[in-house]
This record gives sequence, structure tokens and C-alpha cells, in this order.
Amino acid sequence: MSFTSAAFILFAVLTLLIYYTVPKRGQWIVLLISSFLFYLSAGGWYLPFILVTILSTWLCALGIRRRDRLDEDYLAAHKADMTKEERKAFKNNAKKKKRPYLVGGLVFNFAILGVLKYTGFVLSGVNDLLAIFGSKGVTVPSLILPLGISYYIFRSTAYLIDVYWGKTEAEGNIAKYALFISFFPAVLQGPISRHKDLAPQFFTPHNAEWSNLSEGGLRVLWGFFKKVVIADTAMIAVKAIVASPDTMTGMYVLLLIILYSAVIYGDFTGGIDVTIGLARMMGLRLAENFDHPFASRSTQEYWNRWHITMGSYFTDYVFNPLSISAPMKKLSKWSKDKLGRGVGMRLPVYLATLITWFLTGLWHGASWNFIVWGLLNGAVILISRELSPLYAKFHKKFPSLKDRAAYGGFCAVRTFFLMGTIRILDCYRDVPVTFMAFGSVFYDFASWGDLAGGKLLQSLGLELWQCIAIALGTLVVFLVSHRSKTRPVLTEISERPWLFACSCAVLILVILIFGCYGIGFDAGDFIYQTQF
Amino acid sequence: MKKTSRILAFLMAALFLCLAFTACGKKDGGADPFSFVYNDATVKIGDSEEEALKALGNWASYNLSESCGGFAGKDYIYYYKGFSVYTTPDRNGNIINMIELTSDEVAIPNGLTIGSSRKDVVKAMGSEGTAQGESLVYTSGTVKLTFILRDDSVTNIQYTSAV
Amino acid sequence: MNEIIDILTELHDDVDFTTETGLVENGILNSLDIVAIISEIDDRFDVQIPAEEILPENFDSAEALWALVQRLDEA
Amino acid sequence: MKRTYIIRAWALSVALLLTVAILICATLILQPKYVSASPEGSLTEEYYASVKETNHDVLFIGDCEVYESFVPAILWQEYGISSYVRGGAQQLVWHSYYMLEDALRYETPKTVVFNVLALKYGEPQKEAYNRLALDGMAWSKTKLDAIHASKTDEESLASYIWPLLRYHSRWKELTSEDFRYAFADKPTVSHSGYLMQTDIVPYEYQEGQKPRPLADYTLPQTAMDYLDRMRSLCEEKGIELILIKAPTDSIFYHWYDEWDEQITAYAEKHRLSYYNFIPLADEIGIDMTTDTYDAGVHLNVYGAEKMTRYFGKILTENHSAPDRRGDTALAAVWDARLAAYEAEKTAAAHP
Repeated sequence: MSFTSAAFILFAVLTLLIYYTVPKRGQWIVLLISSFLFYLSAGGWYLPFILVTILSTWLCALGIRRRDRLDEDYLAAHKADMTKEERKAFKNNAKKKKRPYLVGGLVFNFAILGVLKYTGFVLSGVNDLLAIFGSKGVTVPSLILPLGISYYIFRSTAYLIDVYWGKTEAEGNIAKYALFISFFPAVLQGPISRHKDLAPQFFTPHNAEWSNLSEGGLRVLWGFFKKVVIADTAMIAVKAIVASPDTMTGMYVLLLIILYSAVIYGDFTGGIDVTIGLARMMGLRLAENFDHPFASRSTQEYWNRWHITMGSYFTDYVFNPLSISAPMKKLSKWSKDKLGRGVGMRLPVYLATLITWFLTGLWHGASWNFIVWGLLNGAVILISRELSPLYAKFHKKFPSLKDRAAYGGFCAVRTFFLMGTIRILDCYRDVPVTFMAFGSVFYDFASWGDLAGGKLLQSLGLELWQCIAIALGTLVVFLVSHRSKTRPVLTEISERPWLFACSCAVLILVILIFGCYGIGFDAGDFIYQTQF
Repeated sequence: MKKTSRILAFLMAALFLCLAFTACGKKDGGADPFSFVYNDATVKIGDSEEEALKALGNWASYNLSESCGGFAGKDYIYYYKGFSVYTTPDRNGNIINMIELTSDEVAIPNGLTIGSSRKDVVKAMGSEGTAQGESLVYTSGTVKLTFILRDDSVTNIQYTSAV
Repeated sequence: MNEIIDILTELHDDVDFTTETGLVENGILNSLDIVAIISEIDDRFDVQIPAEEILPENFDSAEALWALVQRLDEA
Repeated sequence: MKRTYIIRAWALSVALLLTVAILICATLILQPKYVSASPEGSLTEEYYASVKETNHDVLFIGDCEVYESFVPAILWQEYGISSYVRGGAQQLVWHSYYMLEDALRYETPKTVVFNVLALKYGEPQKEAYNRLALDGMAWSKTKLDAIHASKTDEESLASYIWPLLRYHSRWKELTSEDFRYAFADKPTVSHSGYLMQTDIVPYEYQEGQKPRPLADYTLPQTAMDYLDRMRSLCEEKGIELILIKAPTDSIFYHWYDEWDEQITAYAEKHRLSYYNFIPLADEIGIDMTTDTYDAGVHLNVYGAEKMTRYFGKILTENHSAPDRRGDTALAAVWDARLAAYEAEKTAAAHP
């Protein structure tokens, strides 16, 4: 069931109706049932996988809870007779005892993800390697990839680690836990909400409140608008450019950078808007996943504002533990002695950064494109960090510049193009083609000739009204986003009944009449849903 | 946990970096029978009619038909010596939807022609394919290659779309 | 407490750490600094700050950091 | 507090009404009118006006080979047979079946004539032909079943219930016709289902042309199943089912001997009449230098009249189709239809 299908809309409306008519303490059960129906509709074979993940992480978390309680009781009883050192030793020992549950749960679930998502990639790599030695290689099996696996594995492992760290309470009721993992608006593409933020909300009663329904509903429409009017229409041109990397070069690649940014923004933030809006209509507040990312002035800032919940997952559960782990500390000491303080300080952090970005790339997809994409992001962040003293000097010389809006704009545009350029690795079929296409920007100036006359539209496969739809749509999104920095526009609108009703009407009309959906278009599913 | 995941991460990183150097070394297979080669021009099902005809040179004659229902565009069959090319309207002009070999003057890239035996076909194609009556059908990607056999001998070879 | 200030001043000598309460929030400390601080604290106090304690609120001021060290040392 | 509720209710209802009104207008404008472009799309709905006026003793169903080969006006003029052609562009067997089921909701003809060419297709070929066949069908359970039986994977039921979902992107194709007929009645494009073609484009043999051999000549099972359903439906209602193959046999729509054998056997097995007119073309008098409008793929009006006269005789002599010219009320309606037919034919011949 794609978010933009009539079936999904009907399904969501029915769920909402039932949700608000059943007795309040049964509301979470309604959500659980619809979540499983939603997941089942994607294919019955996916269900066992998500169930195994739910069951395994639930059991491991309970194991950790049991150990925690035993140790807490012991400590409470004997605290007075123990010295500080004894207490420390006891705590360390306690940690060791609960660690197997954590390690077991993580290894098991990441193994599932690894096997299902990366077997084909690794094996074809192995085959290429064997081919060098003239060996025939192994056949690459085609495994099923359960829908949303990258997201639900992340959500459940984050829960397990949080329980281990004592940041959230382990859930005793498996049905309640299953809802947290499979909650249907978020199961396919996040946001990756943390258990302690989201889970309690499911089990408090929710009344149908106007503010929730109106603001949530408006946000759903807004999401559809971004997805169907902007992203899907621009996707036609993106496909056209990507399909002929040999002929559509130079100017077209620049255009691709801009258009694909529009696609990925409309598609992903639009999808998240639908998710968050729908949850909001149920009275639930999910974690925000975007904070005006294209206004970022640096790559680091961009990654704090784009796909926030994924970024914080990698920071909290990969980068932080990795950079202060014992081997890293050793590495740091060793390099400080041998290579000097500057390198010694940097080496572990830089290594951890690159590993984190390598994994981030890998998580996005099993292909070299994504790995290179991840590593490039990491490299850009590290390089700009090394350059920061230079920037500081520059700003000391021109102190007035830093606060000027124009300079901020320049930084934002620079970051936009930098991120957009790296992002086209998503589009082309492999890494060399991407680099070749990008290279053509610097020598193929003839392609700019196509800008004049009707040739451009024809080669992009767009009609004039579609270009206007993309341009106007983008402008509206930009204005709304810009204004929302001070106060969310959607909130403001939904507080005024007439404005709200008119906005909904206009959005519905624009989506239905000018949207890119149905036959005649290669109506794509949300990219972030199909890919994961 | 830290230890295990760390080791895993390092191992994976090492493995992938090794593979990075091999990923480009794609091997060149033998003659691909799923595209049609004539006059040094390679033509595939789904190619644009305009470019394909330019590459294949002049046809001897052709038939055309308007599609029922008054949709824009026409179906064409171009007759060459030894083969025919069928085209049908698509979004940006006509595309090739069938190539039919009609005599043994023309062979497909792996050498099979009309008159080849069933054994020749199985050997050259590397497998039995799927049988359809007496005929043998092979599919690769979006292309379907059909060998029509009568009394153990190929009487016709057709490229069609597998979608 | 003074030792904490020392550690921090070694990293950034242009900041007044006795008053600043937005070290992470205002972007004064980056991940490099945080790792350095954690390793210094390990060396000087024999206190290991675990990954789960790397939170902005624990690193935003010298005072917060000192409180964290004391809490972890208390056990 | 109460005031807030009232304002909200007002705002929402006004916005809702406006939205619905605009969407209805957009739907009416954007959905294809099938008048100048693809008139075949009007064939399905034009039947309802005709059956309101008269019943039909003979009903033709099938693909373009029926609506370009049989002229009900001529059948009336020559034999007094009241007939209708429920054909459609690339009407597939399941379309034909539901077209028949739909017609039986209004009347029970004595004879149903089915053209067998479409039996070669076991699955939908193009989404557009589904729309041509089904857009104009009146809503009933039959239509729902027809949609389910025909729709391709990419199509949705919703887009049939609400055509805007399918046609919302037709902006570039809009013509003045779309606005003119958005709110007004459309002109009739056919003559009792016959779509007149007056051009003459002679057939020419092309060097090298030869029907391509097929790997498998078995007519698809799905198609034959629908033929079975059609036959049992006719048996149930006491209707005689006649199978025919129109006299055209172009290189694009070749009727293979192997197919003909299967149909002959089927007809024998179920005691149906089957007429293959391809070998009878000379006897009928069809001359492919004058009687085709597209180089031999379909008949033009001159060919169709010859075909109709020939088949009318068969219907009267072998299948006792009744001559209703004595029924004055019916004759008045049919004479008007015949006059309209003659008028269009003359207008086309002497522009």
C-alpha cells in the first residue's frame, strides 16, 4: 500500500474513525491491528521477519531488565557495608553480566539485516574478485527484503541499547512493544523515534481534538503536495537525464543536481510529513526528522538538520561508543607518542567518523554508489573541520561579513550544491558513470545551448505546465519553510478556521489536478520506502 | 557488544575496500545473442526506430497499419533481405518491438541461423531454455529470443519483448 | 572543578569556562574536543565516561561536567 | 466556545462544497470526449440511446472487425433486420462477454454474432483499450465485474469510478471539443455501432511480406474460457451464437490456419455456426483496391456494405432473422437511422 494510493488513504481514514470510537484503553490495540494489516498487505512473507526481530529484542530487553533488578536489589541491601571501590567493581561486574543479552540481540538482528540486504552485494563482489583468477564464482541468490527492514531493525536495536544503558524502561507486554516497532505510519521510512519518547504516548488516552486533527490533516496534505506535485514531477526529468549519461551532460548534470535535490526533498520530507501528520491526527507526536536542511551553512549542520533521527542514531550508537572505545583510546595514546599531539587527538575521531559514514552509506543501500556517497560525506565534514581555523582567520579580518544575510545565503547555496553533487551518486548506475557525468560539467559547455528553445523540455520529457508546477511548488515550499523558522506556518494556518479550510481545499485541488500520479506517469513510490 | 561490533565493522571495511579495486574488472562475455547485429550495427528490442533504421541501412519494402482506436502513431514492418523489423508507437516515437529472421542469409551473433538443428541451438545458447511446443524460448533481461523448430530444424528466429 | 577548567582551557584558551553554559549548544566544543576531554578525565580522575553519558546537558558547562564526574565517581 | 464550532463547521462546509464543485467541473472537462479523436470510445455508451428506442434481433460483438464490417442500416434496408454492433477498438474476449451481459440487462436478441479474431489475446494489450471499452458503460454489477476482469496491474478501480484520477494530466491534449461537450450532449459518432470510414487506400503486396510463424498456435485458455461463458450465457437465454471471422486478413492481424482449425472444431463440438469469410472474399465481391481505407487492414464503407448484404442473406436464410419492416413504429425509427446513414455517406463522397 503506497502512501499515495487511494487504498492507503481509505485505510488511514478507517483507522482514525475506529481509533476514536473504541474505548480509550483499546486505542493502542486498534493501532496494533491496523499496523499488522498494513504490513501484511505488503506481502505475507515479510511478516515472520519483523516478528522475529520483535520477539528477539523484546526477550533480550527483558533479560537485561531481570539482571538490572537483581543487581539493584542486591545493591540496595548491601550498599551500606560496601566500600566505594567495591561498589564500582560490583557495578562493572553487573554490566558484564547483562552484556550477553545486548550482544546477542544486536548480533542476531544485524545478522538478519546483513544477510538479507547485503548478501547479493557481497557475493557479486566476491565473484568479481574470483573472475580475476578465472574462477566461475558462486550464484547470487535472490533473497527477499522485508519492507522497512532497515528502519525497524534500527528502531528495535536502539531500544535494546537504551534499555541496556538504562535510558528507557523495558516493555513487559510484547503486544505493546510490537506496536512501537510496527506503528504503520512510521514502519516504512521512520522517523526512528526513541522508545522513551514515543512508546508512552501510545498508552495514554487520546480524545479527538480539533488542533490535532486540523494541524495533522494539513500536514498530511502538505506532504502529499510536496511528494506528488514537486518530487514525482521532477523525477520524470531526473529519470530522463540519468538514462542517458552519455548525451545529457554538462548543463544537464547541473540541472540534475538541482532537480534531484527537489525530488529527494519533496519525496522524503513529504513522506515524513504524511507520517508525522497522520500520527498527530491520532494525538501522537513523533520525532521531527527535518529542520530546514537546505538552509544549512555547512555539511555538519546539514547532517544535524536532514534525516535527524538517522543521524542521531549513528552518533549515539555508533560514533560515540566507537570514538571512546578502549582500542581507540590506545590508538590515540600510541599516535600521540609517535606522531605528535595533533595527530594523536585526531586519529581516533577521524577514523570513527569515516567508519560511521561508511556504515551510513551502506545502510542507505547495498551498492558502491552509497558507500562512496557516505565516505565523501565523511571526508567533506573532516576537510571542512580542518579548514575551520582558516575560516576563523578570514572572519577576524572581515568581522562584519559573518552576520550578513548575503554571506549566509552564499554558505547555504554552497552547501546545497556540495550535498547535491554528492547526492547524484544515488541516481547513476555506478560510481565511474557518476564521476564522468559530473566531470562533464567542467568541459561540456555546448549543452548550455539546449536551454534556448523547446529542446530542453523535450529532452527532459516534461511539459511546460509541469515545469511551472515544479517551479511554483518549490517557491511555495521555500516561502513556507522560510517563514516557519520563526513560527510554524502550518500551525498558524490551522488555528484560523477559514484560512485552514481554504488551504485544505487548494491543496486537495492542486494535488488532484496538477499532481503527478496514475497512468501516464511512472508514479514512483516514496524513494525512501522502496529503497529500504 | 562493543568488541564484537567493532571487529565486525573493521572486517567489513577491510573486505569492501578490497572489493573496491575489483568492482571495475567486469569481464567481457562472448557474443551476446540477445541483440541483433547486422552491417556492424547492433539493434535491440526497445531501441528507437529512427536510429536503428539509420544503422541497418535501406529496407526493401514496408507495411504500415494504423492502430485501432485512433491513437497517434502507426505500426510498421520493414522488410530487409533475410529479416524483418517490426516497430510500434511509444512515448517518443516508434520503437522496435520485434525482429524476425526470415532466411539463412542472416545469422544471430552466436552464429545460429534458420536451418540450425535443435542440438546447435542448445549448444550455442548453453541451455535448453523453455520449451513451447516444439520451439525453444530464451529470456535475458527484457528480451525474449524464440527459435521456432519444425522437424528438429530452426525455421524462424524472433526477438520480442519479454515484458 | 579547577582541574576541569584546566582541561577545557587547554583545548580553547579564548573561552571563559567559569561562566559559559552553552559549550555544546553554541558549538564551542566539537566531537574532537569531547573525545579529548573524556580521555583527559580518564587520565586525571580515573573516571570512565561511558558513551551513554555523551549528552549535551553533561558537557554544556564546566559545572555540569564536574557534576557528571562526581556522579560517576560516587557510583 | 460554541461560536468557534459554528465557524469551523461553516468554513469546512463551504470549502468542501467549493472543492467538490471544482473537481466535478475539472472531471467533466478533462475526461476524453471521444468525438473527433478516438471516436471508438463513444461506441459503448451510444448503445443505450438506441436500445431505448428499439429492440435488436441481432447483436454483433467483437473488435474493430465488427464495427468496420457490418452496417445495421443496410441490414434494415435490405432485409428488415433490426441489429446493433456492440464492437470496440481491440475489444478483447472478456470485454465482449461483458458487453453482451450488459446488453442482456436491456433486451434479449435472437442472435449474437461474435468475431473470433480477439481470441488470440489471452491478456490485456494496452490500458487505453480498457478505457475505450469501459468508460462509456453504464454503472451496474456487470461493469464492476468487467473492470475487474480487464484492468491491468497499473490501473485502479478508483480511476474508473472517478475518471479524474486517470485523466488529470490531459492538459496538453485539451481541445475546444473538451469544453464544448463538458456540459452539453455529445453528437452520435456511429450508426447503430457502425463507424463509417469513406477513404480508399488500396492494398498493395509488399516484397517479403509473410505472416511470421508462431511458437505456439494454441489459442489462450483465458480467451477460450470467456468464449465458453459467452456460449453458456446465450444457451441460458435461448440466444443463437454465431461465430464469424471478418474477410480482412492483413499481415498485422493475420488469421492463422491453425487458429481456424481450433475454432472450426469448437463450433462443431458445440453445434455452433462458424463462418470464416476470408476465403469467401471474392464471392462476397470485396475488391481490396477499392474496399479498404487502410491498405487492407479494415474495410471501408463500400466493403462493409458488400459484407453486410452477403451476411444479411445468411442471417435471413440460415438463421431465420425476422423481417420487421411491417412494424410501422419500428420502421419509422429505422428509416430515420437509414437516412442519417445515407446522409453521412453522401456528404463524405461529395464534400
